[in-house]
Amino acid sequence: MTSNKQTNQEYKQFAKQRETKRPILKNCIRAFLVGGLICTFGQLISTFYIHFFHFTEQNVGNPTVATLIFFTMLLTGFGLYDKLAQFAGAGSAVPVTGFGNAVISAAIEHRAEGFVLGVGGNMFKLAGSVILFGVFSAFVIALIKTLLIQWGVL
Amino acid sequence: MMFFWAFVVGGLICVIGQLMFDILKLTPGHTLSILVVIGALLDGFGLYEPLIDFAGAGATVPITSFGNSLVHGAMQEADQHGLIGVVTGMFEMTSSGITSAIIFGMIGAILFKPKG
Amino acid sequence: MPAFAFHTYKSQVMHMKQIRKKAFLPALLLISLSVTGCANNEDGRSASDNPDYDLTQVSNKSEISQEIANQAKRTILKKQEVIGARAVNTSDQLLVAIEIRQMDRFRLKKLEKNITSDLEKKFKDKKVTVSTDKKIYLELDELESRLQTKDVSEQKLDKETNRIKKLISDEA
Amino acid sequence: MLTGQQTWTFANKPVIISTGTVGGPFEAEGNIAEDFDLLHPDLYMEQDSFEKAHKVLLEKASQQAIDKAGLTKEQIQFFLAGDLINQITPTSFSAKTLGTPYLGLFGACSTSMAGLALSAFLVNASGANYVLTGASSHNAAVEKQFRYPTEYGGQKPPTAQWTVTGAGTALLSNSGQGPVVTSATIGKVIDMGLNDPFNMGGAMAPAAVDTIEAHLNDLNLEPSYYDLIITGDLGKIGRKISLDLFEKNGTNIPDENYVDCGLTIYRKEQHVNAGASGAGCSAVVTYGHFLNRMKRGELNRILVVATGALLSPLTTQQKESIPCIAHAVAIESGGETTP
Repeated sequence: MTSNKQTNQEYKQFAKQRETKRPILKNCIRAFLVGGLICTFGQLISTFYIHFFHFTEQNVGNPTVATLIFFTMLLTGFGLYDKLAQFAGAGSAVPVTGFGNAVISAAIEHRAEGFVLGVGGNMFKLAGSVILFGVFSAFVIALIKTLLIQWGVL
Repeated sequence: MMFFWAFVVGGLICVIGQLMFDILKLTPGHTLSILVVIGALLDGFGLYEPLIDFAGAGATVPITSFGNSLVHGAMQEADQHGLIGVVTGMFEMTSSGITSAIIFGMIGAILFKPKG
Repeated sequence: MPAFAFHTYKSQVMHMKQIRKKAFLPALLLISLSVTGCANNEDGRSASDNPDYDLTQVSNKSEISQEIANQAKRTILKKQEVIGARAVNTSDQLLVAIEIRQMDRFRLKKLEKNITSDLEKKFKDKKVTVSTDKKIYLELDELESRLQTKDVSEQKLDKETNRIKKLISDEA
Repeated sequence: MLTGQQTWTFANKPVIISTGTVGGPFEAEGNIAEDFDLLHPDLYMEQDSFEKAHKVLLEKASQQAIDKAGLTKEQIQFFLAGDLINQITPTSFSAKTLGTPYLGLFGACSTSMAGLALSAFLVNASGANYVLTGASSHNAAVEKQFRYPTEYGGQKPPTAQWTVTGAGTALLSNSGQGPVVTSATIGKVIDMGLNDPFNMGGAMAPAAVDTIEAHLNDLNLEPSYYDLIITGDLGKIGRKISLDLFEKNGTNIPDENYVDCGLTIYRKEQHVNAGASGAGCSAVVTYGHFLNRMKRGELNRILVVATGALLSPLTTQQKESIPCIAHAVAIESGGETTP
């Protein structure tokens, strides 16, 4: 077993040297540009809502996010978001549009298995972890902070 | 000016995500989950709100703001109702992202077929 | 339950307002491009010559003197972090919106607090409300403009002021 | 007849009397489009789900092979095929349509040669007169099962491979005209501990090397015996690694005689990262492109080594490494053979 593990390790090295490396710098520049543009577009939507509707900077986030996810639905539905993502990487995954794409793509994909078991059952198969870890970590952090405030530490 | 900083800050958060993809070889699921936790932590230390004031959508559009607003909602409710508010206030400020994803997910499933 | 019902009602009203506004959208979009971010003093409000900040003086055409508001704006703009100010006062209230220099926006909440307490000290007989929100800035700018050009009744001004104050407290 | 450790030689020379190859829209734009019998312009093949389209692919390919041989499906004794989808349902469902006695196979992307080896064995041992074998894959159905929803924006690294939409079938008989199957080597499962599902070529390379070397040893052949040694879907990275492994082991395989189906099927401008893969890949490229070249007399002896990565999303998520396998089948151009 030990010698087998050894050769496995050696092979891993051997294979790694021959792997096509990920173009990290290029990927980062693309992620920066596309991610930045999505956020700028979000800012544009926010500004629009502040000027023409009764939203303040405090609560304009809600309609902005909803609008962005609406556009995500169109891009995902017409099969463009995954192409954008191959180019942009994290640039299109990290903004809230990426969260929307995770939900919407799963919903569209599993339409073939029906609305209840397919769409309903699979909608959050990718985005669920984001909600789980968001909610649980927020719960722990808020709990600690509240206790510290109540005990007068903060 | 706000647009410029939204671009820069939003872009930089995405670069952090890209580095997690490429250097740490994490899946999108792992990367986004970690970013959400980071957002929640930053708000726990009171650091995320200033970033939003500075960069606007550059800080509210990336998924990190999801963690931030979860903590924010919980803390706001906790101020009024004590510990129980931590649970009841959690979704106070973030309902729109999840709600719209569900609604547009359903509409998308009705309107579109996967293109492959 | 009553709180919930109230909330639903409010959002319905908001919704109706949005629908009404939608008709004007194309036109408004064009105007917005020229308006966004600039101070429009076409209504005769005198502006300061200093290009570093944005200050307006509302002359006393209306029955309610805006001298307190003007004074407040001059005070605030002495702070180097502040690059713009709009203010309106009623007989018992002072409503101020400020624009903070981009690099100081990290300390936005703290500056807001400091300025509020400064103004509270200075204008003890008024109830002072300070906001750094862009929306409030726009609303106050519009209200100033109306005070400058038209005769706004005291009752109307109170109503408008309360409406804007409600916007500030509307968190989510 | 067993020769050496793991190789069968077929004295009665089973003949590949006809083949059927069907592809999708992406393959139609590819490098070897003219080698397909049928190309679908639509990924759905007029069905309402990708899995149903997957089934249609294999049905059509089977029908093509049977029609080209001038037979009816009742004359086929056995149908040996497989694919990548859970419980190989697309293959089983098309076996239902075909109505032929059926054995479902799973060897991931090595299924095509597993099927060909077994079919040749059956025919060689007079277990059947006509055996139909094949393998298929559908890009979107496989993506949906193994990776993310097709519309999900996940960036693929340059080591990833593109699953072929296609089905390839071969009809074997004890008599007739066509290339003959002379020997087959069944591979062992090799696991060198790689666990990146986006780098299958790297994981599969040692399995291909192991099977090719076993084949050459068992039959005591030099690599130059074959005009081409054709791997299934090692892709750019797997091909390079396997060549370097051969060199390290002292097996002399010339670069120009060592080709990969995954690097043959698409044009350079089609962005498929490291190359193509999928159960249908080695099937359509071998049964379409390479057998056509044999018929034109450009090739006389080929060794087809289909490689398979035996993973599932479940094993990957449970942090298991990727076990891999490769089966080699030697095909030689033959004249008329009579029983």
